[in-house]
Amino acid sequence: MSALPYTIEELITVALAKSFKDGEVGFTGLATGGAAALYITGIPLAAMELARQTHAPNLTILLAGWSINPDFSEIRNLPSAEFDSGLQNLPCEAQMESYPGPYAVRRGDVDFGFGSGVQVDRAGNINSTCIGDYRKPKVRLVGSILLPEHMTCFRREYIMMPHHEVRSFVERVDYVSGVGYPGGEAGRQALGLTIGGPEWIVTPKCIFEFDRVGGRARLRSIHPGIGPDDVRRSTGFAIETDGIPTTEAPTAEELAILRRKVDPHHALIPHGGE
Amino acid sequence: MSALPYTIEELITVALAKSFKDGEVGFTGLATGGAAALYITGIPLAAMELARQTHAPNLTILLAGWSINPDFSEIRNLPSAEFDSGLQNLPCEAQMESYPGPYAVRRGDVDFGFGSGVQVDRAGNINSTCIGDYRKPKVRLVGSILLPEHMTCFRREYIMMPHHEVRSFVERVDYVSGVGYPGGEAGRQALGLTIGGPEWIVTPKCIFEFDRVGGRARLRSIHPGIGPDDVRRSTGFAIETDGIPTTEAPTAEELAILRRKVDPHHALIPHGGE
Amino acid sequence: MGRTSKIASLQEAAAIVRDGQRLALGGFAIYQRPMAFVRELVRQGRRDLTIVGVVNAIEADLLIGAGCVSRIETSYVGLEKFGLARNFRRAAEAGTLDTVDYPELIAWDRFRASQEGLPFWTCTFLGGSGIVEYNKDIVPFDCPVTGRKLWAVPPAAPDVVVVHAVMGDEYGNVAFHNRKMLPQSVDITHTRSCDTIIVTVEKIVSGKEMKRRPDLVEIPALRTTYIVEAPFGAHPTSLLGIYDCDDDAFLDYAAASATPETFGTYLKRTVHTPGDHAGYLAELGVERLLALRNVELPA
Amino acid sequence: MGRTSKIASLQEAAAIVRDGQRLALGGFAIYQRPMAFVRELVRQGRRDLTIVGVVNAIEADLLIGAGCVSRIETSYVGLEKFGLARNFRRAAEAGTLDTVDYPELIAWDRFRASQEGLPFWTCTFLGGSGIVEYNKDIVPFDCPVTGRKLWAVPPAAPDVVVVHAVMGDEYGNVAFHNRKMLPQSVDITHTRSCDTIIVTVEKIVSGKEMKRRPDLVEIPALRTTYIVEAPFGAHPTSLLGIYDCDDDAFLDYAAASATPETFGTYLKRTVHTPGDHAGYLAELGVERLLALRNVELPA
Repeated sequence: MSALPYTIEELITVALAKSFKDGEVGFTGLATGGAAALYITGIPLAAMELARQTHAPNLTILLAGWSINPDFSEIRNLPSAEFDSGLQNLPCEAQMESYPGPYAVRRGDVDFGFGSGVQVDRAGNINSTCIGDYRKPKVRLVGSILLPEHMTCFRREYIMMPHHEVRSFVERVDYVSGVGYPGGEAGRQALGLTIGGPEWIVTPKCIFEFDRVGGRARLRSIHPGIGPDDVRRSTGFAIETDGIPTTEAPTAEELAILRRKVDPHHALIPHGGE
Repeated sequence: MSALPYTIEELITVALAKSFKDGEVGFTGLATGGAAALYITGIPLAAMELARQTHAPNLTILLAGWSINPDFSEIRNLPSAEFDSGLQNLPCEAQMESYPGPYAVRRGDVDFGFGSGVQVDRAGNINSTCIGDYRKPKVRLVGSILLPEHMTCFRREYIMMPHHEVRSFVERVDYVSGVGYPGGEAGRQALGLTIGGPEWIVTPKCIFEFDRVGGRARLRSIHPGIGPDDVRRSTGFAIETDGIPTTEAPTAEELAILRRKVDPHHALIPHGGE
Repeated sequence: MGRTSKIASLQEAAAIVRDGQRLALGGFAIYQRPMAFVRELVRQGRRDLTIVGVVNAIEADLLIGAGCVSRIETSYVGLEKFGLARNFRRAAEAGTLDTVDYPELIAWDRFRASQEGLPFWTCTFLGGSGIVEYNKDIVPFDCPVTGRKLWAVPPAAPDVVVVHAVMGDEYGNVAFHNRKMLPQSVDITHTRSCDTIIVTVEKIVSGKEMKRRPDLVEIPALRTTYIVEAPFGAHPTSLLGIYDCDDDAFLDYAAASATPETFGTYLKRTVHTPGDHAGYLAELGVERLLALRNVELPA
Repeated sequence: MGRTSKIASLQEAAAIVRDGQRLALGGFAIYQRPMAFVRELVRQGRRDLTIVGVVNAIEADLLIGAGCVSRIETSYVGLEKFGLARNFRRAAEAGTLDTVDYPELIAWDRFRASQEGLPFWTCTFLGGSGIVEYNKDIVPFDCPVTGRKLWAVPPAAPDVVVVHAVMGDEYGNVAFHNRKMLPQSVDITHTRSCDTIIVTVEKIVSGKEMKRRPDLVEIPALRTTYIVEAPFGAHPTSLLGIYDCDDDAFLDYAAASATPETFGTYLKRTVHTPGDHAGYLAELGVERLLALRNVELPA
C-alpha cells in the first residue's frame, strides 16, 4: 500500500463522497477509539464534507445524530464524548436538544447512515448484540442500539467494517440487530419494511454492494493492491471475484481538497502523500 | 342578594375551595370576557388560591394549562390573552414551553378541572360544539376544544355554568363535547373510560352533584335567597328540590382571607361587604 | 458549486399550494399566525383547501370567508376575546364547509403521528363523545395487548405547512424564541409533520448570524422548502416579544365578518386592493406598526 | 398550614425502592447518571430489580455487578470509550441476568407511552429483527386503518424514576439547563413517565431563587416525590457545564470490573467502606473534585 499516493482511508472517503447526491441528509454516530472510530465517524465525516465542498453543497451532516452541519475545519481531534461541552460548543447550524428532534427520522428525513457490528452476513444483516445463542450467549455485546433504525428508517445504510475477517463476514449473523435483504427487496416488503436497507459494505479491502432481487452481497470493487484471493479468504460467505473492478483511485484534485480544505489538521482520517 | 354580606361569587368560591384536598392539582383555562371568564377563570383561581392559603398549601394551580402556581396577588386584572408576554411574565413556579408538558395529563396528573358549555344535560354531558343537528347545525359553535380531555383524563370536573337557564340545562345535549355519566359509572366503564367525570355543576343559583349509579344530576345545595321554584323553572330536566340544603355560607374568616390575601385587588371576582 | 438559497417571494411560496390540498397554518388561536401568507393565498384565489389544525382562529376564518376552504379538521375555531369566527359559523351552518371535530390534544397528536411516520395515533378516551359519533375517520379497535377499547386517530398528514417565525437564514435555518410558549411549540411540531414547509420570517439574516445560537434553530435547513421575508407577517395577530396583537384590527375584522357582504368589502379593502404584503403594511402605516412593536434593551 | 418539604436524605429516598421493582435511572450512556443514588442502593442491598432504560452504562453495570439486578430492558449497555460493561456481559453470559433488547428510539418511546397513559407504543419497523424474534413482550398486530404489519411495544412502566439534576427547591421544583442535550431530554421524559420521582441535585436552593426562571423548571413540584441534595452526585459521570467526566475513575472502574473478585474489592473500597455519599466525596478529596469542576464568569 505504501506505494500508493493516498491512504486506504482516503480511497474509501472519496468513493463514498461520490455516491452522495446533492441535498441528501447523512447521519453518523460519534464513535471513539481506533479503527471503529475511523470507519464509523472519521471516514463518514470526511466523505460528507468532501461531497459538500465539491458536488453536493446542500448535503446535510447529522453528527452524533444531533449536531447539524458541524464545522470541524478548526478542530485538531474529534471530540471523544457525545454529550459534553466540547461537542456542544462545536460550531454548527442547528442542534437537537430534545427527542424527537428537528429532523423526522421516521418520516424518512435521513437519506443515509453509517453503521457497524461484530458480524455482517451475506444478506447484509448486522449484529452488535451477541455471539452465539442469544439466550445463552458466548459473548454478550452492547445491544442493538440504533441499528434497527439505521437499517429500516434511513433510506440506505453504509455498513462500515474496519476489520475484514472471516469471523466478521459470516453466512448468517448470530443475531439480527439491523436487518439487511433477507429474501431481497421482496423479503423486506414481506417483513413490513417500506424503505431502507444496506447499500454498501465498506472494508479495508473492498466494497460490497447488494443484489436486491436475490438479497445477496456481491463485490462492487476491490481496493488497489488487494488480491481477489485475499478478499475471498477473508470473507466467510461465497463471493464472485472475477471481473470485479478496482476501486477507483482518487484524483489529485480530490486529494487536494480532502487534505487542504476538508481535513487540514488530519483530525478525521490518516492522509498520505505530499 | 344585596342583603347578604358576601357575593354569590364569594359563596361559590368558598364552597369550591372546601372541596379541594391538599396536594391536588387543579386545571383552569384563561377565559376572557364577562360571566364566562368569571366562572371558568376568576372563581376557580380564587377558590384554588383560597384552598392553598387555608387547608391545602400543597395544591397546585395550572393556569391556562401552562403557568404552574402563578402568583397573581399583585395583578390588578387578569391577563386577557393566554400567550402574550403579560402572562409569560406573571411570576410562577414553572411553565410549560412545549407539548406534551411538565405534567402528564393522560397519566391522571390533573385531579380536577373547570369547564363550561352552552348546554349541559342531566347526565352531565356538556356541549360547546353546536345547537341542533351536528350535520346541519342551527348554530355552529367553537368546537370541543379540551372538553373531551377535561371529562375523561382529569379525575373530576367542575362544570361552571354562568347562566342557569332552561335552554342551557337540557334533557339531552345536542352534541357531546365532554361526556358525563350516561348510564352512570357502569356506563362510563362500558365506554372504556377509566377515570374522571363531572363532579358538580355550579350555577348562580345552586350546585348540582351526581348520582353515579343512575348517572343523573341532582341538587347538592341551593344558594341562599334562591327559591326551589326558581331552580326548577330554570332547569330543563326534572329535579327534586325537597330537602335540599342551602349552600353553606362562608365564614367571616374565610371571607377575610379571600378578600385580603387571595384577591386583594379584586382582580378575580366581585367582592361584597366591608 | 454554491449552496442553494431557499429565499422566495410570498407569491412564489403561496403558488406551491395547490387547490384541494391539506394545509396546516402555524400558531395557536389568535397568536403568531402566518397572516401575510394567508392573505396571499386569498389573492391567488386558492380553492377547496382542507385546513388541518389544533386550535384555529382568524387565519382559518379569513380563508373560509374568502371561499378558499371546503373542509376543516380541528378542535376549535373562534376568535377568543374577539368573539365567534363568523365566516366559519356561517359556512358550517350553510353546509358549505365540512367540519371534522377532534379533541384538542388529539388534534395536536395527529401532527405527532405524521412526524413519527405512524399510520395512526392511539387514543384511549373517546368513548361516548360526539367526536367518535360523527368523525368516521377515527377507527375503533381493540388493544392488541390489553383488549381495551381504543381509537385509531388518523395522522394530520398536511400537504403543506406554513409558519411565521422571527428569523432565519437564506438556507432555511429558522430560529425560535429561547423562552417558548405553546404557539411556538405548535409551530415546531407542525414543521416536522410534513415535507413541504414554508416559513415566513420577520427578517432573513446571514448564516453566520444564525450560527451564534444553533440551539435555537428548531427548523434546520434540510426541512425548509421556502423561506420568505414578511415583516409584521403575523399581523393582526401577535408575535411574542416582537409585536402585540392589533386589537383594533381584530375588532375591525370581527365587525366586518358579520355578513358576507361586509366581509367582501373587508377583503377588498385589506387584501385585494393593497395588492401585496408591502401594500398591506403601507396601508396600516408606520405609526400604527411602530406602536405595536415591542422593544427592550439590547442584551 | 405550611407547604410540605420534599427534602429527604439519600438513605430515605433510596429506601422507597423495593426489591423486585422496575427502576429507571436518568442520564444517557456515560452522562449525568444518578450515581450517588445508585451507590446507596448497593449499600442497602436491594435485590431483583429490573432496570428499564434507553442507553445504559455504568449505573446499570454497577448495580448488576453488586447483584441488585435480575433483568434489564434497554438498547445498549456499555461504557462507550471505556469499553464493554463487563459485569453486564458476565451476568448475561452466565444466564443470571435476563436481557430484553429494544431499538434505541423505541426504548425511548416506551417512556413516552407511559407519559401518555397509552397501553402500548406503535412501531412500524421491527420485521426481521432479533428484537421481535426474542422479545415476546412486543405484540405483533395488523394496523386497524391500513392493514399494515405493526408491533405494539409495551410502555416502560417504571415503578421509580431517579434522575440527577443541577438544582431544585425544597418543594421539588427542579430546573434544567437552558441549553439542553439528549441526557437532559431523557431525564425530562423519564420524570413524566412515572408517579414516584426521586431527584438528586447538586444544590437545593430557595423557592424564591427558583422562581427567577420558571421556564427552566422541567420537573414541577407536583411530580416530585423526594428531592435530595447530593453534590457531585453524578460522579464519575459528568454533569454538563458543572463538572467533567472523571476519566481516571472510569478507568479504575473498567479495570476493577474485569473479574467478580476485583469488582468485589472495588465495591468495598468505593461504596461500602465510605459508608455514605459524604464519605465517598471525602475519599475522592477536594483537589480531585475541584479539578473536575467547570467554572465560567458569572453572567
